[in-house]
Parts: sequence; structure tokens; C-alpha cells
Amino acid sequence: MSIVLNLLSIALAGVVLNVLFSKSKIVQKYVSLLIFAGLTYFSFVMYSQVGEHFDFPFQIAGQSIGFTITWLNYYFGIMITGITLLTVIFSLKYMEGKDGSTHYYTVLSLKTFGMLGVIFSSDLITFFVFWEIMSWSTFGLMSTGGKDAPKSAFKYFVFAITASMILMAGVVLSYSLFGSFDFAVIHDKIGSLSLPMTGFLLSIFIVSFSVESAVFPVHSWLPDGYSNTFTTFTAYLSGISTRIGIYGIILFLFGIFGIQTVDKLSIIGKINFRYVFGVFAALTMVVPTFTALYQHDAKKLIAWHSVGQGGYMLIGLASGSALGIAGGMFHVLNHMAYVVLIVFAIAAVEHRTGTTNLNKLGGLIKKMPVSYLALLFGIIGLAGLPPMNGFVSKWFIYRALILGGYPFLAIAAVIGTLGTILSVYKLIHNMFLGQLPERYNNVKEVGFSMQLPMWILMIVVLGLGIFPGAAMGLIAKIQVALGLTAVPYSLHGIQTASGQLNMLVVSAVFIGGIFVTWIIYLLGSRRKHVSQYNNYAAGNFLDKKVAYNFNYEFYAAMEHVIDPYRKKIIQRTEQGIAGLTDAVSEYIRRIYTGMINTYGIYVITAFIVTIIILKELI
Amino acid sequence: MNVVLWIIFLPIILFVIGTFMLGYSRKFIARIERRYGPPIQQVFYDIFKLMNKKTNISHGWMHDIAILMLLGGTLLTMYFVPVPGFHFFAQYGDMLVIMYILLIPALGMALGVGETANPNGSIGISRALMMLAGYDIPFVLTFIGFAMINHTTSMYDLMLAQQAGGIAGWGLISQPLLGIAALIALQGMLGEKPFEVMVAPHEIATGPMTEMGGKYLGIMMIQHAIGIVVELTIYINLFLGGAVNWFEYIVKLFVLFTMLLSVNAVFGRFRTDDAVRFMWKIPLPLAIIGILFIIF
Amino acid sequence: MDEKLTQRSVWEKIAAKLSKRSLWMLHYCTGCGAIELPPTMTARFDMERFGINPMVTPRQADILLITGYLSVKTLKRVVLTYEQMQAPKYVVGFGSCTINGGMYWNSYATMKSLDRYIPVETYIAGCMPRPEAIIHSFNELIAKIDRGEANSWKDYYKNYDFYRKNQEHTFEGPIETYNDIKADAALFRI
Amino acid sequence: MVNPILLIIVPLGTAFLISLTASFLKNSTKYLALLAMIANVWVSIKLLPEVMQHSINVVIAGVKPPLGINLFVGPSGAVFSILISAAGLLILLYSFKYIEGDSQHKYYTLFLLLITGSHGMVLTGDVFNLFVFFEILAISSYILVGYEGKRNGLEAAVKYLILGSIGSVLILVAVALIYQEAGTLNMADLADKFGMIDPSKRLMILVFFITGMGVEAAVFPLNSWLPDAHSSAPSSISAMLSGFVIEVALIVIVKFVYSIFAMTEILGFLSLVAVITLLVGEFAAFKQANIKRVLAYSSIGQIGLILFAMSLNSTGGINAGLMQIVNHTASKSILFLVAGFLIVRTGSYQISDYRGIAKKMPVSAFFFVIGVLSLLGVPPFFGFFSKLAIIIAALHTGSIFNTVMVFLVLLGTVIESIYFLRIIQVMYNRDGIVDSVKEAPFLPLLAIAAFAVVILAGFLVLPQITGYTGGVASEIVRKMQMAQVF
Amino acid sequence: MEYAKENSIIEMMQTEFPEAHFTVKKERRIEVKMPSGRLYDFAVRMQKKWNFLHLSAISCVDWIDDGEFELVYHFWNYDEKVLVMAKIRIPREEEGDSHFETISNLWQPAKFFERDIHEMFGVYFDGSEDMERFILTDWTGPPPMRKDFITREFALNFYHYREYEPQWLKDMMAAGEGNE
Repeated sequence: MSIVLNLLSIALAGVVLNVLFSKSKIVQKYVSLLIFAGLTYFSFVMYSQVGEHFDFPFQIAGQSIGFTITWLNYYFGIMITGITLLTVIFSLKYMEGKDGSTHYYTVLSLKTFGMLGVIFSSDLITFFVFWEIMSWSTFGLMSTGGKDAPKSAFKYFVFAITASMILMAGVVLSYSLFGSFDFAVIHDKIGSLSLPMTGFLLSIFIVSFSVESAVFPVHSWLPDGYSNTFTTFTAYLSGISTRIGIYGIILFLFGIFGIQTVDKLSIIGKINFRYVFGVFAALTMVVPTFTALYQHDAKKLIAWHSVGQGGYMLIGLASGSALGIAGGMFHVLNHMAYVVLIVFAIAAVEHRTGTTNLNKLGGLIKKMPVSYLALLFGIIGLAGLPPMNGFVSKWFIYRALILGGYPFLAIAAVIGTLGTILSVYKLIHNMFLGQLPERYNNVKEVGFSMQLPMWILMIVVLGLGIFPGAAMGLIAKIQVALGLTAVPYSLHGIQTASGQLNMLVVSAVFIGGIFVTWIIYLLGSRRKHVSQYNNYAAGNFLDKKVAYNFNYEFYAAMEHVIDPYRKKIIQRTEQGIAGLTDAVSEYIRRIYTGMINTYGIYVITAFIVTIIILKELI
Repeated sequence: MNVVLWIIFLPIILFVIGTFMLGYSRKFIARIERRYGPPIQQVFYDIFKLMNKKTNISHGWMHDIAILMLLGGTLLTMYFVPVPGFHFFAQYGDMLVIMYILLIPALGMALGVGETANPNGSIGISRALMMLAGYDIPFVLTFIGFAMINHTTSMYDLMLAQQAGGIAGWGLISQPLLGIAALIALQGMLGEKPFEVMVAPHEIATGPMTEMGGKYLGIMMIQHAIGIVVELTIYINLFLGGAVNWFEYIVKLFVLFTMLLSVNAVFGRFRTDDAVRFMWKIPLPLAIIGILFIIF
Repeated sequence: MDEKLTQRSVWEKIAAKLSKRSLWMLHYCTGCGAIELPPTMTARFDMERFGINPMVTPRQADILLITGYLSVKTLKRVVLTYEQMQAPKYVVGFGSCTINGGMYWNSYATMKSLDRYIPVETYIAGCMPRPEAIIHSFNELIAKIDRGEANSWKDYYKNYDFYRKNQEHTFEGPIETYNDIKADAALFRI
Repeated sequence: MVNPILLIIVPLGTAFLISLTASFLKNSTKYLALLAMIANVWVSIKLLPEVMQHSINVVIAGVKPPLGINLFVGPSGAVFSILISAAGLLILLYSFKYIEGDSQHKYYTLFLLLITGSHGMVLTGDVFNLFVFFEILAISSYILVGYEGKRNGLEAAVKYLILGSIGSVLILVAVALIYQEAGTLNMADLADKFGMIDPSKRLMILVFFITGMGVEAAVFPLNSWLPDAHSSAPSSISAMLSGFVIEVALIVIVKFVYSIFAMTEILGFLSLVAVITLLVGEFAAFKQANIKRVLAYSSIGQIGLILFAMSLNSTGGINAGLMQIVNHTASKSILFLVAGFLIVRTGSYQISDYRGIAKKMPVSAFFFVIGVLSLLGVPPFFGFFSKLAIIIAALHTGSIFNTVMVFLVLLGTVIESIYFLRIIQVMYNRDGIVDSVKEAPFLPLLAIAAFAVVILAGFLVLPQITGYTGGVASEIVRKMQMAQVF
Repeated sequence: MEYAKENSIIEMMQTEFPEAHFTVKKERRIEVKMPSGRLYDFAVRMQKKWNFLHLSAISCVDWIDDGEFELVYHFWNYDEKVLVMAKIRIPREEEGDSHFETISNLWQPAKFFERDIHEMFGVYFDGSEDMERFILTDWTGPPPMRKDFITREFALNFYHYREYEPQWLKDMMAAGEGNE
């Protein structure tokens, strides 16, 4: 059990050391690098201690609280520490010269401390305590790093505080229903609960986790929040921070409530709790990806996509079949790998050119080939095309939805994928392809410390694409631990009775096809490299001053088709609620008029009212 | 042993069939315009001339890799689509894999054309991707409908299920709505006239092919030839009961292609948003109603 | 185009026979001859029988058709388009204006003979030759390709200085077409 | 065994001593006050262990109850006296640097009178004696509110005076009725006889008492004086007012309702009033621009929360309420004390003028954040355990009414966190414009730090605290008997 | 009095411009000759006072013998439907540009008429925003519309004119078929 304590104490030490050394930037950088390397080492070594439990010395309300290690939180533990290490390596150079970098490292280690605490907690109290620490530290760092970062961080905070209050209600409600905070105890007693009450309790937990993992109706805080802060922090957030909400959903949906109890909550025939949750997940897939088409800032576009991809994970879990749940969990890992890769590439471009505005960039492939390659691997993964890992988990999810008999959820997934392909191509085209503007002529590729995380993630994205078996082993163990049927897997794909996926063969044939084409290519005579100004422009001479790019409003036609359906319902409801609270508070403030005679009337009316009411009561 | 033979000769056979079909299409359209039209083997000449060009303009390493991805992706799809007598790879990947592999050539071309830094190319690619979003949704919906009926996503099993029922078993006959929706979507997938906005010569100088010349354009034409055959074979396997022998297969290919060509020869060219609206207003509802029939 | 053609290898003969059947024409309507093109393409004269198709961009075209007079401004663009085309490329001078200035023989604004600026394969005389003449000249061109004599494009690389001097003499100064002709000459070992 | 009467006599005596010696001691009178407070703290700490076993009954001037005046010191009395004297001491330390000017001695005399009044109300066993101490408390707080002599200070003091006097008149009537009906003024005796009084008379006593004490306890309709009084009083005073003066009034109501009148059926009404107070307090604070008014409204909100916890008719509820009182005293005092020096340094009450002040006053800003976090109930701080206890107690009753009330309480917390966060964001804003500002002096920071220690170290000593508050809760719930007094 | 309308207009203008010489060329056509200095004031009155809103063209005539350029300004009145041609003479410089003042601040199209005249005749209009060449962009020769510019001789030298005697034409002429 010492591993979890080591993890948490190292993370806490990270916070303390960062505060102490906040004056000298260099010491702080290497201290946090050391801390996170240690964290990663311990989280990988932890597989030997799965299953252990540890209790805190003191109790709260008479219940013992503590940590436990299961395969699920081992899986998430690796992801958290791995991504944090890569983010810190990347931000060694990225954060130089930016003000607020001391703040950045301190809060990053505090946030990791919170997240590790959340996933290793074995009862609701520790879960809630570390959940609060996590959401407060996210708010802390999200409010620095950009000019309108505080405003968007404030919006995030309002959602987060509401979610944690709902969670607190859920924690205490379950305590009063089951008499204990511990997950295992709740899991045993869950059967005894009446159906409507289980439904109510489950929806409380699911709603509070959906706010954190940005499910459709409550997702509007994510795009602004993630895109206005430091880009490396955006990578960290969209990579793993929102997936803690998914962890919570997996833990409660399958770990504590169990698939049987959830299936009992059916309204009419097929329409059960999972189907309703699937519909929300479907909306989360479709709406954000088509909003991403409109964005002309790279970070906002990717933030909208991390909302969309969250929908894939949720719909995988909502499908309920072993394949679907495996697909959902695997997609968490895949998404983390390729979205962090993409945001690192965007950060590299921002580091060199100073802007992420898609209308101003272009042609950077000539100057930054490694970042281009990183972005290419990332977008192929994000779009879910075969050689990369995104395809494998999407394939699981599709099969689960189709064979599970949810055609319209499958169609939502297809629409989501197409939306992703469109907006993802716009990202790589506007940034790396097209004419290189004059002002970026002397842009150089990023240094080694920023390239290393990119190379590692590229290997992960391609490796998992061709050999998904590497991660499927862990996921199968999780499914068994959660009491679900595991998916029969092999190193290069899966073999089920009704169909087989062999990614090795697919990639091999693809390489074969490329080889044949290479031979045909060599048949022709030698290629002649020409500069970008030697281009067909209906006879006109191209010169350096005229920007001869097609970046602005890349999908104008699609926007014409979609515009009538974009009613901005979400923004209007939010303004409505905000307006309502303002109006109510304005009205109530007016009660305290400041004139003494009104106060006198208040006292007398209160006196009379008390008499009337108490007369009945006594 | 014959698997290896099939692997070597299948691309050549399909290339020849595809190129003759393209030659036939140009003659067919010429005949409609009351002129003789080029000889059947015209496309061979074109491809040969392009491969024989002395200068081949390339704008960067991505331009070349994109060409490899383009044809490589189509060959990959070709191997996974079952053809009479050869379905060795079908067991390793089902229709979902095929649906995604179809997108690799599109992405490869998009990256290559992006690298050529010509706005005509970029406009062409953005139109092509919008069209893709337009026609792909109904097409996949029809496939999902079939997969739900037979509880399998493997194209080869779907084909066998249809052949079991004889003519009545064909997809087009048993599920007419899905068949028609897929036919209209196929028109878009092949880039035939009403949905040909991405290569409009007059507006954007043949869109993606603006900067492609010499052997690059040659390989693109090879890919176009094989691609047409592969996409038609997908439709045949799903809706026309696949083919048992090669004669039936070629007849079905040409009949289906002639139907599409006749539509192509008559229609003008949709604007991009009209094309996408058309695709989402006609075939998509058809497919959805088809699926509703299947469910209830 | 005067020295004796070197002995062509068998492969080049076959290649010539096959590639002569597919010539793509750059639909670049510079002068009044452009109106003669549609009839040659459509039903009545149908040049597609010979495998000749109208193409839009110089990258894909083999034939550059200069239909009629060329003012100095258009000549500048024609030179750029010619350099953007991919070898082997054939220029067809269309109408008497490209031969010796034709009707505008004494105008200060139009160039008088095309082959001073870009090497020309075949000329078609006539003040706007009819489609039959165009088809005839195309067949003439195909026969030349078949015989392997259509090598005027090499001439542009061989005596590039001559063309360059004429071009700079006509235009205000050197034009930047981002094409390194000298390097290309080395590429084709001319 | 130290005699609890000292808790009242020492501050009273020193108050008069200060006013006498003011002429020649000039500014050093504050050290006398310091001595008195230290003595008080020492006495209350000594009292606590004894009182936990059995409550002490002290007879004054030899006359035995039910006629004579007696002090009845139960666990609630002891705990509250510690609270009052500790908070008073720290606020006194704070006001050393905060209150300047030659009329200091007036401030310290009234300060000590306020302490005497609150000690008296908590310890007394006699109803009339309760009224007397209530008067001392009220009058000294009226004057202290208007101490700064500015226009809005005086106006607020007058308003507080009028409402306060209405309240005290109501209490006086209640005491008179009690004496007329029950014939006795001793609480324990009253508890035994209260059952025999006919219902309509009991109703009148109850209503008069609750409304009267409610004015001072800042329950919803009666608390209209609080925002003006707290915002225009000197910060140290407003810290004391919302720190423990309101809580004292509240605990008196609760003690009377549970142990003396034993009318537990009106608790439903009380919890409803409590939640209304909470929501009104939170929503009113939502749009405030003046920092002192925000803190005043948030005090109303917290009072609603405490009253809701207390009116759950279970020892767990009262225990949670008491923990919340401790938390509120500590964190609200921090906020008011920090706000004090914010106003002194920047010279303005408007929150928007504190942009980027965290760079110039890092320590006080940090304490402000801790105060806010604890008030909201964010885990590592003491506020979390008290709020958790409240919600557990509420949900344990299992009634649908309470579950709905819990959700309203949580909504209140959300509103509260939003407006507090807005203040923090302004303070930590990057492009700060405030440059001529210095950090607060050392002594006040020391006082604030002491309060912060209570919050930060709260969960370490959690078992002990819950032990004491548990004792108080059980004492309040049990009906007071005459036997206990002898 | 067959030209009543035109004469009434002339009287109206004659009072303000006594030194100008007005003649009615034909129905709805009035010709004005005036010294070049007075033109700008005339143009201002035409636009502001006499409602001649439309400046249809500025043309230039090269009187090489008199050594002068003649600038003709064509003003139209929509209501009266009358054209007034104001003619002025400016001295003709052999080398370099001869100068005159611009009226482009009154009429927008004047910018282009003046640019064209500058390109073709070499008259530089002071005060005009843009006197660049826009038709003969690559032109290196003298202004071509001047009388002393012999196009034929220029064309032959500049473009190296050559006769076209192709072999087939010679054979055909020899066979006598060419000229029946």
C-alpha cells in the first residue's frame, strides 16, 4: 500500500517545493520534472500491488476512509502520470519567459495530487475531498495564461461548483441511505434500494460527473476555458482532466451500481437509463464537432473536439455490451494520446509563430516538418482512420452500437466522425499546408525538449493502432474486475465469433499498396521541385506580398447548410439563467430599502405572521 | 498458392477493367452528344502519356507521399472488397474497416493538394470533403440497416446472405428504400456529374488536380480507374447480390455504370451547399425510413 | 529544328506511337481565334476522336494554342504559362497574326512573330482558320510526334538566351517566373 | 474551582476602571483591556473541563433561587464563553493598530461592556437577568456601530437603535408575562411550570420572546438593520457583531425553545424561516459592490444555515450547528478584519478598486482566500466538516421537506461561492493598478493568523471539538429541571 | 430663332465668361473656345451652377504644326439634353511632358481620362492622384498617339518584322494556282 502513499506524498512534495523555490525558475523546472518522473515510475510499478486497501488514521462521522488500488484506477493512474510527465517535459521550454510559470508548476502538481487522490479513493468522502482539490486547482490555473482567461475560468467555476454541490448531496444521500461511505459496502447494499430511489441517486452522480466531462447540455464551459489558458495546460486538460469525469461514470455505472441494477431502470421496453444516457452522448458527439467547423482558432477547434470525443467514450459505455464498454475505455487512452499530440503541435506552432489564428497561418510544413508529422499522426488518430489507434476503439464502438440494435446512435457516431474529418483537415491545412506567408520565413523547428514528447506520443498512437492488444489486456482485466464479460483479444486485434479485426493485416496490406505505388512512381521520370510561387494562377505572376491562401471560411458552403439549424439554444438558456439570478438578487436587494419606517413594518408583520402560524402548530 | 496469384494479378485485372470502363464512359457520353468520341483504349493512351512526361512538378515531400497514400489506400480497399473467387482478406476486416479505408485516399489527396499551395486545389478539397460529408451519411446508414438484419458487419457474409435468396434476396429488391438511397449516394461517391463540383474545370481549374501533372496525374487516373471499380463492387456486393463468376460480375459492373453515366450525361452541376442539401433531403430520409421498416 | 534527328530507340518509337494518341490542349484563348475552338471540339468536327481534350491548367496540357494576336501584356503571361507547362510541350501558332503580325502588322502594341519569344511547333495560316484547318494541323502535329520530329520544346532550352533577350527587349525588364531554365536544361541533358 | 461570575465582573470592572483612568493614562488604556480579556480567556478555559461533568450553579448575593439571581453554567455556557473571550481577545489585539485617535478609551470601555453583555446572556440562569445583559449588549453595540462618527455610521446606529429597542421591549413584555403566569423568573423553575400555563398565554410568551430575540439574532424579516450596521461600523466591531453577538442571541432562542419552553413542534417553522434567511442573505449579497455589505449579507446567510441546522430537532443537528458557529466566527472574523485594512489602505469600499491588490498585500489576500474557502465548506478546511455534518443531520431525518431544504442550502452555497470568487478574482487580477498600497501591520496579521489556525488545524483536533459540541447539544436537548439547579 | 434653347444657354454663360467664344455647332451641340487659364472656373460653374453633371470625356488633339495640344472637355446636361465642348489650347513640349491642371477633384472619371491622355500624348495633369500607365504597361517607346510618332517604322524595328514566304506558298505561286 505504500505505493499510493508515495504517489500522493510526492505530488504534495511537488506543490511544497514549487512554492518554496518559486523565486528561481530553473530549480522549479527541474524539481517538477523530477517529481513527475518519480510519479510515473511509481504508477507503472504499481501493478504488483493491485487489490490492496489503506485506511486513514482518523474517521469522519464514524466511517473509516482510505485508498484502494484496482485495475481501473491503475489504468487511469498510468495515463495521468504519463501525460503529466510529457506535459512538463514539453513545457520546460514552452513556459520560459511567460509570466505565471511559477504558478503553473505549483498548480500542475496540486492538480495531479487531486486527480491521483480521486482515482485511488475507496470511499465517497476521500473521493469528494480530492475532487474539490482538483476542481479548485483547475480553476486556479485556468484563470491565468490568456487575456480573457479569468472570464472563461469563472464560467468553468460556476459549472464546477454546482457539480460538486450536487456530488456532495449525492455523497451524503448515499451515506444516509446505506449508512457508510465505502464503495464496497454501497455496492453490496445497492440491491436493497427501491427503483425510483436508485434512479434518483444514480442520476445525481451521473449529472455531476457529466458536468466535469462536458456532456452535451453542460459542455459550454469547456471550449472557452480550455482555449484561453496556456496551450500546454490545454493539452493536459483535454487529454486527461475531463476524463476523470469518465472515470467517475465508469466507477459508479459499473463498479458501484453494477450493470444489472442499471438495466433494471427501464422506462418503456428498450428505452432504459443507458439509452437516455446514450442519446445525450450522441448529442455530445454531433453538435460540438459541427461547431468546431466554425472556429478559426486552433485551440478552440481542438477544445470542441475533445468535447465531441468525450461523446464517443460515453456512447461506448452506454451501449452496455462488452465490446462497447471495452471500446469506450480504450477510447479514453487513444483520445488522450492523439489529442495531446495535436495540442503539442499547436503549442509548437504558437511557440514559434506566436499565434494560433487559423486565418493567419499557412505553409509551415516547409519550416516545421516534425510538428507537421505530429499533427498528421494526431489528426489521423482523431478522425479514426485505420493505421492509427483512434480507428480501433471507434470500430469497437460502432460494432457494439450496430449489433446492439441502436441504429440511430450509430448514425450519430458516423455524423460525428465526418464532422471530425472535415474540421480536422481544416486544422492541418490552415496551419501547415498552403502558401507560407512572408513573415514566417525564418521560423525554425522547435527544440529537442519539445520534440521528444511528440515522438513518444507518435509511437504510442501508431503502436496502439497496429497492436491494440497491448492495451486490451489491461482493459480485459478491468472488465473482469467490474464484473463484465471481457472481450477476447489478441496482440493485433480481436477475434470474436461474429467477426474479426486484424489491424496488423490491414497495416501490412496498406504498406504493400504503398510499395506497389512507389514502384509505379519510379517508372516516371525524375521529379522537379518547384517553389511555392511557381503556381498556376490563370497566368498571373505570384509575388511575396499577396497572401495567395484559401484559409478564411474554409467550409462556407457547409456553414450555409447548417446555419438554419444552429439555434444556439445552449447560449440562450445560459443567458436566461444568469439573467434570472441577477433579477432575483436585484429584487431581493431592494427589500433592504434603508428607510427605517419600512423596517418597522417588517418587524410588525413578522410578529403577526409568527402568531398566526404558531397558533396552528401548538 | 492461388491466393498469391490473386494478390499479384487482382490490381492489374481491376485496372484494366476500370480503364476500359472509363474509355467506355467517354465514348458513351460522346455518343449522347452525337459525335464519335475517342477510341475505347483512349484512357490507356492518356495514362501512358502522363507516365511518360519528362517534367513532373512536385511541391514538396508531402506531395509525393500523398500520391503513395492515394493509390496505396485504394489498393488496400481493393484487397478487402470481396471479388468473385477471391475473398481471402475479407475475414480480417469487415464493412466498417472498408468504410474507413475509403477515406484514406481522400485524405491522402487532400494533404498532397494542400502541399501544392494552390488555392484552387484547397477550394476543390474543401468542396470534396463537404461532398463526402453529404453522401457518406446515407451510404453508411444503408449499410447499418443491412448489418442489423443479418447481425453481422462482414461484407462477405452479407453477400452470401443475399445469394442464398436468389434474385429476390438482392438488397435492392428486399429493401428497395435502402437500395435507392445508396444508389443516389453512390452517384456522389463516384463524383459523377450532378455531384462533380469538386473538379469543376471552369470555376476552380479542375480543383485538386490543378497542380498535378505528369506521373502524379497518371497515378491519380490509375487510382480513379481502380476506385470506380471498387466502389461499384461495394454497391454490387451489398445490393445486387455480389457475383458468383466473372462474367456476371462484369455485366453487373457495366449495367450499373451505364445507369450512373446516363444520369451524369444529362445533369448539370450542383453547387456544393445545394448538393449537400440534396444529399441530406432525399437519400437520408429514405434510408431512415428504410431502417424504421427494419426495426418495427 | 535543323540538325538530323538522332537514332531513336525502339522504346522511344513505341512511346511516340502511344503518346501521340493523347494530346491535351490548353484552352488558353488569347485572341479572336478562340471562337473557332468550340466547333472543332463538339459534334461536327469532334477533335476528341484524335484524343485531343481541352485542359485548363498548363501542368496538364501538351499543346499550347496561341489563337490570334498577342499584345505585349498577354505575351508576358503566355511566356509564364509556357514555362509552367510540362515537357514535351508543343506550341501551335493559330492564324496569321502569330506568323507575321497579320492584320495588326503595323500596330505598336502587338508582337509580330511568335517564334521569337517561344519555340512554335506548327503554324496555321489564315485569318482565323476554319476547324478543318485546325484538325488538319493537329493531324500534322500527331504525324510529327510519330516521326519524332516534334522537339521544338528542346529548342527553348538550347538557345534560351536568344528567347530571353527578345523577351527582355519587349518587356520593361526581366520577368520572374521562378523557373530555372538552365537547371532544367541540365536535367534533360540538352 | 474558579467562580464563573468572574467572567462578567472582570470586564465590567475594567470597563469602569478605563473610563476613570482615561484622563491620565491616555492611550495606554488598551493594555488594561488586554489584561481583562486575558483573564477572561484563562477563566473560561479553566471552567470547561469541570463543566463537562456537571453544570455549576452560582448563587449571587446569597439569595437562593427562585428568588435570587443565579448563574447556571452548563457546557453551552462554557463553550460559548471560550468562543466569546477568545474572539474578543484577538479582535482587541487587532484594534490596537486599527483604532487610533484620542477617544480610544471610549472604544475600549464599550468593547468590554459588549463582552460583559454577551458573557452574561450565555451564563445567566434567570430570565430577567438575561434581559438586563441583553440591554447592556444592545446599547454598547449601538454606540460602537456609530463610533466612527461619519454620517452613514450614525444613521445606521440610529436605525439599529430603533429596531433594537423594539426587540428589547418585546422581550421585556415576554419576561413580564412569564413572571405573571409562572410566578418565577428562574429558568429552571420556569421550565417545570411552563407546561401548566394555558396554551394561549404560552403562545403569547413564545411569540414575544422569539420575535424580540429574533431582532438581535438577525432572522429574516427582523434583520434589516444588519446590513447598514455591519457595513458602516468599524471593521473590528462588525467582526465582533457577526462573529459572536448574533450567535449568542441565536443560541439563547434555541436554548429556550428546546430546554425551557420544550415546544419542539415549532421547529418546522423555524427551519423554514432559517432557509428563507439563507436564500435572502445569499441573493442579496450577489449584486453587492461594497465589500462590507457583501460580508454583512453573507453573515445573514450563514445565520440562516446555522438556524436551519439547529432546528432539525436532533442532537446531530445542533452539534453541526455549533460547529458551523465556530467556523463562522473564525472565518467571518478573518474576512472582516482583512476587509478592514483593505479599506484603510485603498481608502475605498468598492470591490472594483481592489484590482490586483494581492501583489501588494499578499498575506492578507491569502488569509482572505482561506476565510472564503472555509466559509464555503471546501474540504481541507474546517468549514467542510461542519457543512458535511449539517447535511448529514438534515438528510438523516429522512423527510422529503428536509431533502428539498438541503438542495436549497446547496444552491445558497453555490451563489455564495460565486460572489466570493468574483472578489478573489478581482484581487488576484494580473494587471493590477494599485501601487501605493502597503501590507497591513504585523499585529493585526497576527490576530488574523490566529483565527486562520483555528480553521486550518480544525480537522486535526476534530474529535475533541465534536466531543465538546456534542456535550452542549445533549444539554440543550434535555428539558431543564429544577433538580439540576441544586 | 431655330436654336432658342442653345442661345439662351450661351447668353447665360457669356455673361460670366466674356472672353469665351460660343458657337452652336448644330441642334443641342455648343462649342466653346476659351483661354486655358479660365477652364477650371468654367468647369466649377458647369457642375455646380448650370447643372452640367456629366463629364463624358476629355480628348486631346495634337496640332503639331501650331506646336499645341488641344484639350476638349465634353459636358452633358441631363435636363436640357445639351452637350457643351470646351476647347482649350496648351503648349506642346517636344521632349518630356507638357503640363496642365487636373479637374479630377470635381469629377471622378476625369482621373482615367487624364491618365489615358498622359499615356498616349504625354500631357501631365498636375494635382492628379495617379499618373501611372495602365494600358501600355510594358511600353518603352514615346507616347504613341503623337503625330510625330510613326507607328509603321516603330513596329518594323521594335518587333523585327519579317516577310512570310513559306515553301508551300512559293510552290503554289509557281504552279500559278494562287491568284485566279
